[in-house]
Amino acid sequence: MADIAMTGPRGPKPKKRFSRTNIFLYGTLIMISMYYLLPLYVMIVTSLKGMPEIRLGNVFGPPLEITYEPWVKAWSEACTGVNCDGLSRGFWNSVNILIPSVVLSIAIASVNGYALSNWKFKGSEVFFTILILGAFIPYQTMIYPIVIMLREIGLMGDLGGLVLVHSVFGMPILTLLFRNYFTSVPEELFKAARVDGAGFWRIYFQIMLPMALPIFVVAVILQVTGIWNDFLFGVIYTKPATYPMTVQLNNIVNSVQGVKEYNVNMAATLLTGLVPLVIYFLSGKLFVRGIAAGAVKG
Amino acid sequence: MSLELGKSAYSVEIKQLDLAFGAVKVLQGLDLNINEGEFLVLLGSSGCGKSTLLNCIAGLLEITDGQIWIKGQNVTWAEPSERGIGMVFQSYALYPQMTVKGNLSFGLKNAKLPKDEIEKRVARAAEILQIEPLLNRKPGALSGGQRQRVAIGRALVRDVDVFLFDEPLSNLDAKLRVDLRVELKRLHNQLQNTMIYVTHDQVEAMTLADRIAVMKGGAIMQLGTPDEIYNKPRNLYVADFIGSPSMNFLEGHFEDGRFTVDDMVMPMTGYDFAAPQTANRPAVIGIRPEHVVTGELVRNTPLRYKVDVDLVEPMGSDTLVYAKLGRHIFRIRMDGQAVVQAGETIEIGVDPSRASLFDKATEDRL
Amino acid sequence: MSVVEDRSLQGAAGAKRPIRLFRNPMAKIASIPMILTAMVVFVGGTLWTVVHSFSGSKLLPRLNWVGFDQYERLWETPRWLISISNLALYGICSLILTLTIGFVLAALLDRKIRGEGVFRTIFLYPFALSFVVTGIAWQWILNPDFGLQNLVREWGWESFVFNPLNDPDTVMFGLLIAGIWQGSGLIMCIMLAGLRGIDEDIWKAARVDGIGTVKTYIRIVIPMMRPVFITSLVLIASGIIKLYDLVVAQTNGGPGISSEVPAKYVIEYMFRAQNLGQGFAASTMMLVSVVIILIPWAYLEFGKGMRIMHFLGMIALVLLTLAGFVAVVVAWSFSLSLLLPLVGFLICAGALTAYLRFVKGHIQHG
Amino acid sequence: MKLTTKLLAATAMVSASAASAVELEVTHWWTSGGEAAAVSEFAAAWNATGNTWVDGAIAGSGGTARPIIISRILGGDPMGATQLNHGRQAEELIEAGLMLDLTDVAEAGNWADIVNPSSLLEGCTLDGKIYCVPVNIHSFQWMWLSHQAFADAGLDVPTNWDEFTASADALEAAGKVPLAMGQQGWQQNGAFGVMAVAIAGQDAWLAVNADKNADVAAGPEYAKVFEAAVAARAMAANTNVQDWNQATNMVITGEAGAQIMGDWAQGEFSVAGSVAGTDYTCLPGLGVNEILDTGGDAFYFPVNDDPEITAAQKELAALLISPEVQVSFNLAKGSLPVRGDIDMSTANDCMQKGLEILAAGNVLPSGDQNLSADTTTQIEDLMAEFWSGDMSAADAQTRYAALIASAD
Repeated sequence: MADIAMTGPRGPKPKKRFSRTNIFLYGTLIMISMYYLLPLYVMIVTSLKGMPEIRLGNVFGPPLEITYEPWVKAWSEACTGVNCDGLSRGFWNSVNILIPSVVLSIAIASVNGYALSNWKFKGSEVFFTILILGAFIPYQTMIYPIVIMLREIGLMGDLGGLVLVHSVFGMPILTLLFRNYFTSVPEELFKAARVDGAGFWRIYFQIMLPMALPIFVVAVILQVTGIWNDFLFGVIYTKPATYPMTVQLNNIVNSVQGVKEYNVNMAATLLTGLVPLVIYFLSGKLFVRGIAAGAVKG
Repeated sequence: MSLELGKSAYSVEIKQLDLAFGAVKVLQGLDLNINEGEFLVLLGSSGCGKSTLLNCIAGLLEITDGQIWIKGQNVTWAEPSERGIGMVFQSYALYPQMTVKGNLSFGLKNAKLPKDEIEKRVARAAEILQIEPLLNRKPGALSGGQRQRVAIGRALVRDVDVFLFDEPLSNLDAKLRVDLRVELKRLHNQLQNTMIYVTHDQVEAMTLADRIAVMKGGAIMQLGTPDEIYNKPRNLYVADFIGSPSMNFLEGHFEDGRFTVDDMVMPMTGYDFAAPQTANRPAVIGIRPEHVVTGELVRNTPLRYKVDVDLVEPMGSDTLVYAKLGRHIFRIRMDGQAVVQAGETIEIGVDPSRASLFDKATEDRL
Repeated sequence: MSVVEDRSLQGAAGAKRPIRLFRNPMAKIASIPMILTAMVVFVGGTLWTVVHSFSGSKLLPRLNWVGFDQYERLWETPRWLISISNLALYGICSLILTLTIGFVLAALLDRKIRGEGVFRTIFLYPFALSFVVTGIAWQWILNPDFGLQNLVREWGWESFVFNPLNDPDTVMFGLLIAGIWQGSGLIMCIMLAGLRGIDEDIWKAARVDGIGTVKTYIRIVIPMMRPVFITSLVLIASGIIKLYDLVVAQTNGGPGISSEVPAKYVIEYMFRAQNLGQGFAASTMMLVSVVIILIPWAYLEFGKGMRIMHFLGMIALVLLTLAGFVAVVVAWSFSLSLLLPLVGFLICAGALTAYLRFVKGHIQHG
Repeated sequence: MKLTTKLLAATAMVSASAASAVELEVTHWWTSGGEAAAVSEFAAAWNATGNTWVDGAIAGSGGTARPIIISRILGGDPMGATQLNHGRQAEELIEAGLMLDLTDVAEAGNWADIVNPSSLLEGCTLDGKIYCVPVNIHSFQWMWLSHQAFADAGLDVPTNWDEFTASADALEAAGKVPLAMGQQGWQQNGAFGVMAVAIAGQDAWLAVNADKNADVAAGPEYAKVFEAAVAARAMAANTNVQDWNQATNMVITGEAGAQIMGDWAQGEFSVAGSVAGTDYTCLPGLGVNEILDTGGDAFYFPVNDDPEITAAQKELAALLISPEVQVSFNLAKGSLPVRGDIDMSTANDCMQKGLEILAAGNVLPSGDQNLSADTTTQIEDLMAEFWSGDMSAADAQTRYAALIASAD
């Protein structure tokens, strides 16, 4: 799985442009595409309709009268309790959680991966194996001990605590990612640097880091989407004032005041999904590499 | 000062070196002394421990037991950069993100040398290796030969006494390899540094080395000049390993100064025995294909045989003939002009003084 | 005199064997976060939870031992059994459907079609979205008064019923639609990479041999992609066990408790019901099931030739088989219709057979 | 001794008010329209003292919010004050010394005399010390009936449960959902409790909930309750909503005939502008048995190291139970005040009914005070399963009795 780079299709080539196989092929693909695109379409059109129009009926119909009101409301007016500042608060919370978490987790994991591939020491492989197996342990078995640990170091409910939790749980996959990358770097390069008198950090910063930029981009994509989309840790290790956007979204959608405002809900949902979607559409193949990194084997 | 340090006659000394990865012993009780200014080649097939030994000398592998001395200093546990060595790798190992100049000066910067000193040394190395026009390029923009020159330059700027080469020419194509080999030899003549050179290519070994250490299974099989290695291999392994096409071996018996194989008897007149031989024993005789005489010259050889030509491989400069000698196939190197055809019977001559005789049981040279 | 030499002259540091623990201290210091995470959080935290699952902890963790009481109660609690059977149903369907859809999509995209990039982008974008977003979006589409059901009714089919989120019998399929929508793109990408990794000559050979496209896929390509399938399998399986966000956002376990899942049971008993011991026991059971799935995989990945792993792998397989059947039986006794568990039973049996063959094949190959 | 404490408390309060403004974060799960309006009354009153109310609303029901609140208190990141149902939920937190002792404030404010019914204060008391401020009385014992729904079906608005069940078919024929029931365990369990009080009677209910008598739970009185619940389940079958306020909304819009829900539903009616008596009718005790259970909300104050915050916490505790705040808050919330000595004449029909029952002393302790969260959760799970499936009355009763038998 090392490289998911698309080297060109391999299957047999269909013969004619309008052959029966071709029509079947594209027909199937288009049908399936509709299943994948449907929710996005429905969310967008719903978020642009007014409530009366929604009540009239068809979720799939395009809006007769486009209104941006739901978006405004979702962003800055929707209420949870007496706080009626919409998702904007959650957005900024997410940003505040995201940036340090991404930086910290990648910093730790890249050094780990570098140490594991070039500076093996007795037991390092054991720790690494435990770390990787840890990625498969259900979070539920660790949630409560972490509450206690965070309490002991005084970070419970604090943004710092959540940053730490994200760094801890991001470590297995990221370490694996970086270890595999650094292992693929010719060992002789590392040896040459040692002969040149460079130590642990100098080799890391001057030799390895500049070479690993693509993998850093992959790691950033992986972490940004992962942390942005997190719900479980956000709901357990933060307080309402610092809720990330996903948790706030769930709150807004599930704290109904009178009538469910589906258009506002959909606008809020889209707003929450916007950041990872934008990253997805901008990063293209790197995103694929990023998520496939989770599947990368040793 | 040098007296205090107990200056040794050797540039590099390896004493009772042991290296094991877990239960696997890679090097065992290895001793090797390398003279000042010597070009020593570690030769062997892959997995024989030659690169491992080089990495131990460089300090890139932690040894299990023993000592390594460089320039009269015990450096067994010193950092690679503190050993006074420079190293050149097979894959060049140039830092891809730095320019040639950056590559050359990286080690000097780490050693915190003054800037003008760095400039001076880089300029000198670039001049010696004729890479001045490349200084501001990145390795990606260089050809293989240029890259290896830069890699050598990186060792050169360090101004060290011992150069370590780990198969530096293996990644180059055949023609470049020859060119660079010549240059390396010239460089050694010019600098007169100690050089330890790892290769699996016997031509490189023969052409470059002052002495060659042939290695097998983590031990040195023979340490000697190229001439010794070639003409007087100390055991069957070395005899077989060195030379292409390889030596012809005939298994037989050694009795009263004569070697008998089947119904042929070869008196070993003129053979330079390693020790006076009295005991009779099973033995193996080795004759290099190029030492088999054909044509007119056969008359001058003490031993002559008639053989049937089985197969002929013309190679341009010379011709390799496979001939049947009794029940053995014998390889004979003939002149490129020689006209031989399969099915012919030809006469060959052998000079026992140029052959090698081995004890069959111990495989050591007699 | 070179600087490097200067340094080596300064002291005989290289002569002294350093204490192993302090060699390369920076590498060890830099690894402290990893070691702490692995040992304190992963191992320590997990052990802590397992230990406390044998306590009668209520709101606060205490060590008042109650033996296996929590587990006894757990396996007598209908909600837990429903959670387990829901997860088994969701898991098996999700595994099979995701693998099938992922592979079929990859195979379709691999047939030199135009606009491959566009299709790939479409199939994968849901993976960028969180489960919360996914759940809410599908909640809306599946809303009986406004969504799909309403649409079909407006088309004139007045009696059409498609209301999974409010029907206890089919609610898991409502979750499944959303889950597959979100996750199948990733598997498609992995499969596509796997297909691209297959030598094109295979296709030529199949064509020369006159093997049809579908047959080539089934007989040749899929067996060649065994590692890719195993990776996907582990990826999907580990995701399934963590299933939580989607349920919370889409159904919150409803209607009633008909879409509850184990992860939610744990969280709710730990926090809402203030019965930590019960929550810990449930999370320990989740851990056990992961270990059962993980051991054969770990054996395949890392432990080839390790006898103990082989042994553990076999035990795990037996347990897995038992667990699968128990889950189906439980589903049978709790589900309201008979058809569903019956289908599940067949799927489960088929999946297990396939899994066994997979593993067996690997052991033989290994 | 008593005097000294009073003085101390008074001093503490004075110094607190004199001190600079303190920010107190208050967590609660009041997020529906009426609830949010009510909590604003608290916030306004607190802000008026010069301090700052930092609102920590946690959406979802108490089930979602409680874990967050508890894990924060345990996690060493206590909020200034938090809503929790009084009763057994906070016991362990108090035992662990995590809750502020409010006895001095209570004595200074003479809570023992003014809180009515006194069971509310008992719920806040552990080992003779008071740890929480009851702020309102909530009772689940109400049924809300939509005038419009019955008018559409051509029926009179029923006056008790039997009349209501009799009208179910006609409502259904008119395209209405007879009984709106949000599909969440706590709502279903609450409705079941109301039916139990009305059908099995007060004594049987107390025997089961207070004495955990499994025999009664398995007995004939409760069998009738489960039969009624099966009927109710059929009436609620077409409710496609999860949240209680969505179900209430069905009653408000006339989509549904009725809903069994606590008095907090009243807040939804008033937000929607519906008027008691003309748009909707409320029946306490299903019109069978006019009695109220006296659950309610209370505020706890987690222990804090900062003396300034501790002082502010006590100040807020006193404020929450003060007459003016009680009136404004409870009017907005639709709940009954915890003190009998205030003027609630502006309250509407339904509240007046409640006040009368309260004054007459027809009260029951709430389930929260009797059963542990663990047991409650298990019963709620059972109810969720029962209401959304087709479990028979007998099966449900057997399992219910088993849970009561093992209740702690």
